[in-house]
Amino acid sequence: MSNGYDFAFAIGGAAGQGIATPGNILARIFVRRGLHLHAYNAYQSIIRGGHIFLTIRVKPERVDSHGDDLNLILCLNQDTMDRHARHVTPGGAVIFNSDSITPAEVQEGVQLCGLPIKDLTEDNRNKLVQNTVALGVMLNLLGVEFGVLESALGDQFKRKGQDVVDENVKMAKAGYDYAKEQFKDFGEPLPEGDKPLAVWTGNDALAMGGAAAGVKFYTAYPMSPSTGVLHWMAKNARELDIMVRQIEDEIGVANVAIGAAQTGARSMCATSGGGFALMTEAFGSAAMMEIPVVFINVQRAGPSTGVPTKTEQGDLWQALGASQGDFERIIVAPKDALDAFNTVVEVFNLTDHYQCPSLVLTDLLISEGTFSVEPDAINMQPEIDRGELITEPGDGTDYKRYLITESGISPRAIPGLPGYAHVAPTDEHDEDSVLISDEYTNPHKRRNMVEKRARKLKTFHDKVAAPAIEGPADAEVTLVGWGSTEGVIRDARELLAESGIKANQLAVKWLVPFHADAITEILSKAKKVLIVENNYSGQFYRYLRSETGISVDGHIRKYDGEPFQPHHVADGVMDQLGDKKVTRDGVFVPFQEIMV
Amino acid sequence: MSNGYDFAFAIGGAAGQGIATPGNILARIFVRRGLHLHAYNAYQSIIRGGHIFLTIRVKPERVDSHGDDLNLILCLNQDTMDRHARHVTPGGAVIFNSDSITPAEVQEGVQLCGLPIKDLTEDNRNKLVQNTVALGVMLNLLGVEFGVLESALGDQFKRKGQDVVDENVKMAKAGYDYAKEQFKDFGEPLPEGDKPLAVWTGNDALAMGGAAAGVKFYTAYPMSPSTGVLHWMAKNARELDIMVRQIEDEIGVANVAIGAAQTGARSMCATSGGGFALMTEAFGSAAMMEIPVVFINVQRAGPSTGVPTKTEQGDLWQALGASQGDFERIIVAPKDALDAFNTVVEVFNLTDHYQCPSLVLTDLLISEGTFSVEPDAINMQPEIDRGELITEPGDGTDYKRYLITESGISPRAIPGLPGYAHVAPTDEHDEDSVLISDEYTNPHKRRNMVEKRARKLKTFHDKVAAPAIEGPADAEVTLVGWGSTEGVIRDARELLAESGIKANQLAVKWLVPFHADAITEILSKAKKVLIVENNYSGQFYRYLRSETGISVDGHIRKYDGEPFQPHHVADGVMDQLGDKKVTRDGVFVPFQEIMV
Amino acid sequence: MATTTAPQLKAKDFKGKVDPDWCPGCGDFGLLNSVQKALAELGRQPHEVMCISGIGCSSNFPGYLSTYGMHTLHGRSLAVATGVKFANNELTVLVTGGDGDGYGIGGNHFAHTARRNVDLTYLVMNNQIYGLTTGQQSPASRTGMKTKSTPFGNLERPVNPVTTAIMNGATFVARGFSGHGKHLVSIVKQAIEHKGFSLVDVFSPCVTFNHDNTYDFFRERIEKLEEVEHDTSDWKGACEKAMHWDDKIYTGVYFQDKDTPALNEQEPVVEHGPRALAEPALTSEQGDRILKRMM
Amino acid sequence: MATTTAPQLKAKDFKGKVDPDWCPGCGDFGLLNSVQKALAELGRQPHEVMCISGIGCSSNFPGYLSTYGMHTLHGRSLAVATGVKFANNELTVLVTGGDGDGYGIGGNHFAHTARRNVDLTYLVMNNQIYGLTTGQQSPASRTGMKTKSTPFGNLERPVNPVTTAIMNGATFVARGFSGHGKHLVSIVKQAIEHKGFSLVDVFSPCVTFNHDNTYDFFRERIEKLEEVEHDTSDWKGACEKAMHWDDKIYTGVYFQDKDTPALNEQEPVVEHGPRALAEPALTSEQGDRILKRMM
Ligand SMILES: Cc1ncc(C[n+]2csc(CCOP(=O)(O)OP(=O)(O)O)c2C)c(N)n1
Ligand SMILES: Cc1ncc(C[n+]2csc(CCOP(=O)(O)OP(=O)(O)O)c2C)c(N)n1
Ligand code: SF4
Ligand code: SF4
Ligand SMILES: [Mg+2]
Ligand SMILES: [Mg+2]
Repeated sequence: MSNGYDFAFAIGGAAGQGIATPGNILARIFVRRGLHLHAYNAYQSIIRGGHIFLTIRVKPERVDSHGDDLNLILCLNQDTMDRHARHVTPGGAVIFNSDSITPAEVQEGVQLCGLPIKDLTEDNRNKLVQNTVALGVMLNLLGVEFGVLESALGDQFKRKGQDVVDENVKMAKAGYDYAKEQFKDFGEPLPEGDKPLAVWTGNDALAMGGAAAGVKFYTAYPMSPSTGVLHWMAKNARELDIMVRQIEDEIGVANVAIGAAQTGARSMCATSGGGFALMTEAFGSAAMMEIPVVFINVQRAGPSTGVPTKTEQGDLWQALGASQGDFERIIVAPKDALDAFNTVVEVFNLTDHYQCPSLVLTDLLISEGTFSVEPDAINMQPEIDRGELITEPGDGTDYKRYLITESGISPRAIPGLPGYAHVAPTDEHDEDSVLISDEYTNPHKRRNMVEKRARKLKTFHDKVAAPAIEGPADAEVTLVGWGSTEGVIRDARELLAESGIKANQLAVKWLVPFHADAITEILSKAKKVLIVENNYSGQFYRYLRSETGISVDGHIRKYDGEPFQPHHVADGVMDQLGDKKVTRDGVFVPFQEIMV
Repeated sequence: MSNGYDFAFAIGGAAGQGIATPGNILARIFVRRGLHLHAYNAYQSIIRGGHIFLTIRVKPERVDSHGDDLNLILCLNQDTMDRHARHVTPGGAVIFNSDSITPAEVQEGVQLCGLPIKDLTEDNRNKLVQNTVALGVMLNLLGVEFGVLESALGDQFKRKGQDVVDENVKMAKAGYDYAKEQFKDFGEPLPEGDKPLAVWTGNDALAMGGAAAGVKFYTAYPMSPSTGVLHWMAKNARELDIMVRQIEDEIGVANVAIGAAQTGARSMCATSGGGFALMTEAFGSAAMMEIPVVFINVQRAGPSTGVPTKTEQGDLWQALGASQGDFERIIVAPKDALDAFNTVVEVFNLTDHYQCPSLVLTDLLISEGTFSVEPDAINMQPEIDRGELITEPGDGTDYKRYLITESGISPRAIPGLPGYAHVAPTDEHDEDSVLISDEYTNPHKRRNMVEKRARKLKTFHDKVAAPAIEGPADAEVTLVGWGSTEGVIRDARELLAESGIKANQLAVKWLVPFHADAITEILSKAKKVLIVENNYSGQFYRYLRSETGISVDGHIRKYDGEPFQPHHVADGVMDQLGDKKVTRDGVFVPFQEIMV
Repeated sequence: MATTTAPQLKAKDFKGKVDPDWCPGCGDFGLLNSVQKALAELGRQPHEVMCISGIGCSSNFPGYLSTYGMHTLHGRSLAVATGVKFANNELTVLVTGGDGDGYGIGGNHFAHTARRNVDLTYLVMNNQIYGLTTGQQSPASRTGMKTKSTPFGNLERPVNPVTTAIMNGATFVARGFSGHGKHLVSIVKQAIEHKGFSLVDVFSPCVTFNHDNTYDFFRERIEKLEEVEHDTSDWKGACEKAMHWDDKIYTGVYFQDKDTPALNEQEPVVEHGPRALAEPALTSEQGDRILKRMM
Repeated sequence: MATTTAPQLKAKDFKGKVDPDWCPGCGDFGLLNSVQKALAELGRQPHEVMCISGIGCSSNFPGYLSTYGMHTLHGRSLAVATGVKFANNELTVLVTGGDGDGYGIGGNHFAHTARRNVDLTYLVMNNQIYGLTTGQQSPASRTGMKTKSTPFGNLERPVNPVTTAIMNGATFVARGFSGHGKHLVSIVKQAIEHKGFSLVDVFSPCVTFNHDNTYDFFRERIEKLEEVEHDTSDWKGACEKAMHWDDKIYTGVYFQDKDTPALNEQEPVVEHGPRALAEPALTSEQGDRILKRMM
């Protein structure tokens, strides 16, 4: 698909068959070698059984999606063989335990690598060691020297003692040697990058973004696919001086976060769509009380409980409509893991500046995706700007918390500071926090307060850059996406280029306030605009139109739980540029080939 | 303002001064006489004190808004005199207790009717009897024979015993006679209509719509301005065979309603914006489980707790964005009390037909407004269509609750019926309710289910008529409103006509599904389109654009808590048709003269 | 519903369409078997029973029964079930779920449903952990327990479902253990037959994420209330026994109040039959009476 | 915070900017006066105190104090206050509200905040009715009470805040009466000084909507626990006394557990001072350590 090295592995089996461990070992080996990767793990909402399918794509350059091809697959059960062996591309290989798994039909030129596991493991009763044997086989086929695997196994298992390390090394070696004898390697050996990289998930990145931004209070109620943020925080909190609390429900979480934020801590919480539904009332209350606090909604396939372990971009309108009334807030959808890290940092500065709640709207594809990252790109000590804070004690006799100012921003004093005692109310209030529904509901005061708050965000576009076109200016088609689809659209553009179609892309990230003018200007110059989004109803399309009036030329949408692969997008573009065979009502819905 | 009789009273005082009683007596007298009325009560969120200002407008024809003029005002305290006496139009009168209230400046030709209450009441210690004296004065000025008031007082006080009736009649007579001697009556006596009318509030209408539609389960948690629905239901439930439950919170309410609905009862609940924020997760779950249930959100001024006793149309985007994911639902905004009644009936048939949740989105102006109504217009035995229900026991071996059908509608069996046992899940599921996140998340099954549900509403526009233009086809301006503003826009058009401006109007009621094609067609023919709405950000405008791409010519918005009066709208039209003095960024915001 | 002529069913007749997806050894199997047995022994027919759950491993329960069911939102099962029972008083309504679902996010419905004494049978598979989300602290997790969200040990004190249920007004409160199937069948049957809100808190080990409160942990400690001196009408004694943990843990029926009527029995409109089946339209007299009051 | 050099304030120094808008005679005045006195007598300065409420007549409370405050959402005060206390452990955090706010919609936060033993002083103005919404049944309304939502009489049994607080793990549980100001001051002071979650359930008559539970109703029944034999370490006796109603109602401190540490005291990061004031940035060692683990 691209020039140069580009390799995709998969490991498939049932939950409980230990797919995570070889996945982690491979990822570490790759990033230490300086290779980039992106991994997507397809799994179900059950703890044991079912079907898990982990895809890891590796390249010397940034990896933008989990790609279209499968070069090597490790089948841990018959089911994986039956479902996926046929997806391996010519020149690839299928590894399996030939004692228990019957090979399925494969494409021409695909090597079937059956392993006599019973023999190779000397009848070891630990079922998981077959995974280690297979790792040996894989690394041999990839042309990696055994020592690399040996040291990776050491790292992975050292906590379990030298015996376990030794056993695993032995098993890996058995596989490695068996492969050397029996199978044909891939020829091109695994390349090496310039310098070692690091590996993280999107949830790690969100949590670390918070830590770097100075979050001192994190709270959550577990909900897939956002729970990883809680796990990271719980593990690292004490050493980073962060207070972490799991609360009884998401309503509690949101309100606890608000209390901590009002009391001066940078405060964050994360959930998924159903949890955020429960948080919306509190989200609106933070806006009314003008409390800076950051919420994260990691989208999964809905509606309702939906498909808990599957991805979707289906909560945009929920985010836009969160809570009653008109109020000020920031909504942003990061584009990948590193962007998620940077976005959290940036949004904390904005939220403190504007004294309003913010929502980071991301999805499973990012949050549970595994990404390589250059460690230097992660700034753990970014600039922190807490906005208009009063920090010196005063006599505070004429302090007005909600002072009407031209900017709409009223200087903020944090509870505990002598001389600035005040109340933050969720009822409409005057400058001095007195409820205007009390005694007299003065309509003029009410109007002034609404307008004061609304003025705050008028400077937002001075602080946050509008999105820009990436790709050739003279493209015949412009692909518009938001949030997590940036990478896959980039890959799709490459595919299209190979077919002679010039495409560029606009990746929108800042959703509220919306860069309506800039985007209108950009899109008015485009020859043909297609919107790519991971939901049924075209939520971004309808929002784009609500803010700009722009109607576009077509749509590529997916809502089957699985993320886009590059060819899904490319197929959609070609279909819509052609005489429209599959596209219905302007919407192309790609077919999901890999059944997981 | 209009031709013919058109009279507006006001009564102002503090909470606890007993404004409701004379208000009710007047309303009963008017409707029994066959006169139409609309009353708006401005009050605060406190139980005693503050300022209450009740306006009742009376006409022989339908009354579309509380109007612009005040013809007669009863000041129960000095504050009312100081704030409002100057708003009485020439030819009008101001009634007050001259023992305790100092007259304020009034417009020329306004009669100041001071009452020596101490004398007239013979120093009665019950402060409330002065209201009865004033009633006598008012009815004398209106040219109504005393017997009418006498019998109305009898009805009002009979529960309290003959002594109380007698005392009140005596007091009223004292006022009546005093007025005859001292003041000039209005000349034109109060007309009589064809036949007696009835009187109700919007909350009564919503509740009665439910009762007529066959609601057998009503549940709520109190929240202004929707609490009246609960009060009506609680009072009438037993005799109408309706189960009514107050639950611990709105989350409980929504889920209890869903349980009852799944079990076959027509089930309804009402709340306001903050309560609905808590219900959104459940709203989405009803869509996933395909359970027909009706929610009511009576909007008040937000955000957050906001201004609890004030009106706004600020929850449209909350309604549109209620809950995560894409799902099927119906959203409708009734236009007045009678329409609210009819809408509830209609929406129950639709919601049963489509097996999805519905939301009636209304506001304080309707719910707490008092309206006259022709009793014949209220059909308490409307047609009830429960949709595709299986009612005969079966062996049910191949019953599939979520059968994929062409219409998207799957026949529904109600728990208790032998042979049709099934589970309704909030997880995505196959036709037979088996979770697809279990074992295998089959993306094709997922896609089929999403599309099945989405197909359901494709026939909606065959069942529900699109809105139509009211007023001259060749108007120079088209005023677009939604929900409760229909009446005031109609009145404003009359005002505009008097100034020689031809305006027509489009009142949109059905919001989801949206009549995008029909509305586009209508508006594309309009010369100039202005949108009138009672919120800050133009929520309907942005929604209209999201669904149609239409950008309009201007906006008239109000967000100070008080409803539009006709001249507010007319002023906005004239300003925008002229050389735009007040309109900023295309938005005209009227000034609220009456400070309440 | 003509239950008299219906055949007496067996436990297996209450098996659902699919097999449970629980981990092998999960405690939830124990309750499932016991419920199927209890329903059969009580002579219920599948259509007479409705089983309502929230979200969690344990909340997949209704899918494994052949009765009517709802698999609702996380924490909301009792609210939904309240609506079900008030709409059709004739259904036997079971409510199933986890400790997080019921005592965590669902805690308010738990307290108020108990207080109202709605006639529901609430079966909580208490594994002292959040199973489905892969092992975080639950409100029932013991102090000190290491979980993914409390890697340094849980600092909070656990909820005591038995004592809080009693104080909230539940009229039948029991504890069971998945490992003691026969005992559990007997408890579940009593709970179903009790007219009013009944809680059965079932120790249902999560073999995957809770390595503290295992089958052995419970086996070593459990003593059956039926085998010791215990007066189920004495709330003080019941609470006292429910507070044991480290030394001894009692299972069985802790408390029963047979006098307080169920709320659903008290609402006069219930006498007119299930709301579900009630004639939806008003009679013309009803309509006219309403209209008259407005004039 | 330099409280030692600050002047000793009077009750009136804790008066807020505006006068209460409560109905004349409303019970809430009684608690307001008592809190102002208690704060003065305890030598607090306004900036050291934060008062957090929900929504309701009673929840307007923070607006009538000169301290820091938040007037949050209906039912959410305890959650917000938990965040406040964890962000700044040095603040004296009062939480005020109504029976509907706290025991109805806020019931889950009530149970869990008690269980966690967060060091908050929770003062509930229990008028057994929803005041601000003009008089509906509250979870504390007595059975049989006629309200706008129960015109034929309430069929539900009321919550017992004292017994449920004790069983949920509250470490200080008391009852007061607005009509007994001095007694209330003493209770409030003890509650504030208690380290851990303290509940003071205050009978605070709604003179406008509750005509059953009036000042006289309480005056006729109240007996102070200090004046009878009572052991505040005995939960059984406390619960038993809390169950009296028709004959006798006890006010005073029902229960206190001085041994269980407050959750906020147990979190090691608290030792580094208020989160609010914690240096927001990480040190470079902290950052590097994190990055290293990813490689
Ligand atoms: C509103 C909401 N929040 C969070 C979740 C995620 N979630 C699913 S199950 C669960 C907890 C499961 O624990 P428990 O109820 O004890 O059941 P178990 O899995 O242990 O049987 C959570 C937090 C959800 N589905 N919905
Ligand atoms: C989410 C939500 N639901 C409902 C309301 C309406 N509401 C305001 S106060 C109140 C109850 C007040 O009762 P209580 O808490 O006992 O306080 P009181 O007025 O009696 O002091 C209710 C239901 C609200 N503000 N928010
Ligand atoms: S994770 Fe625990 S609770 Fe869930 S199925 Fe497995 S053993 Fe049972
Ligand atoms: S309504 Fe009741 S609670 Fe509210 S202020 Fe008046 S007396 Fe107090
Ligand atoms: Mg659990
Ligand atoms: Mg109350």
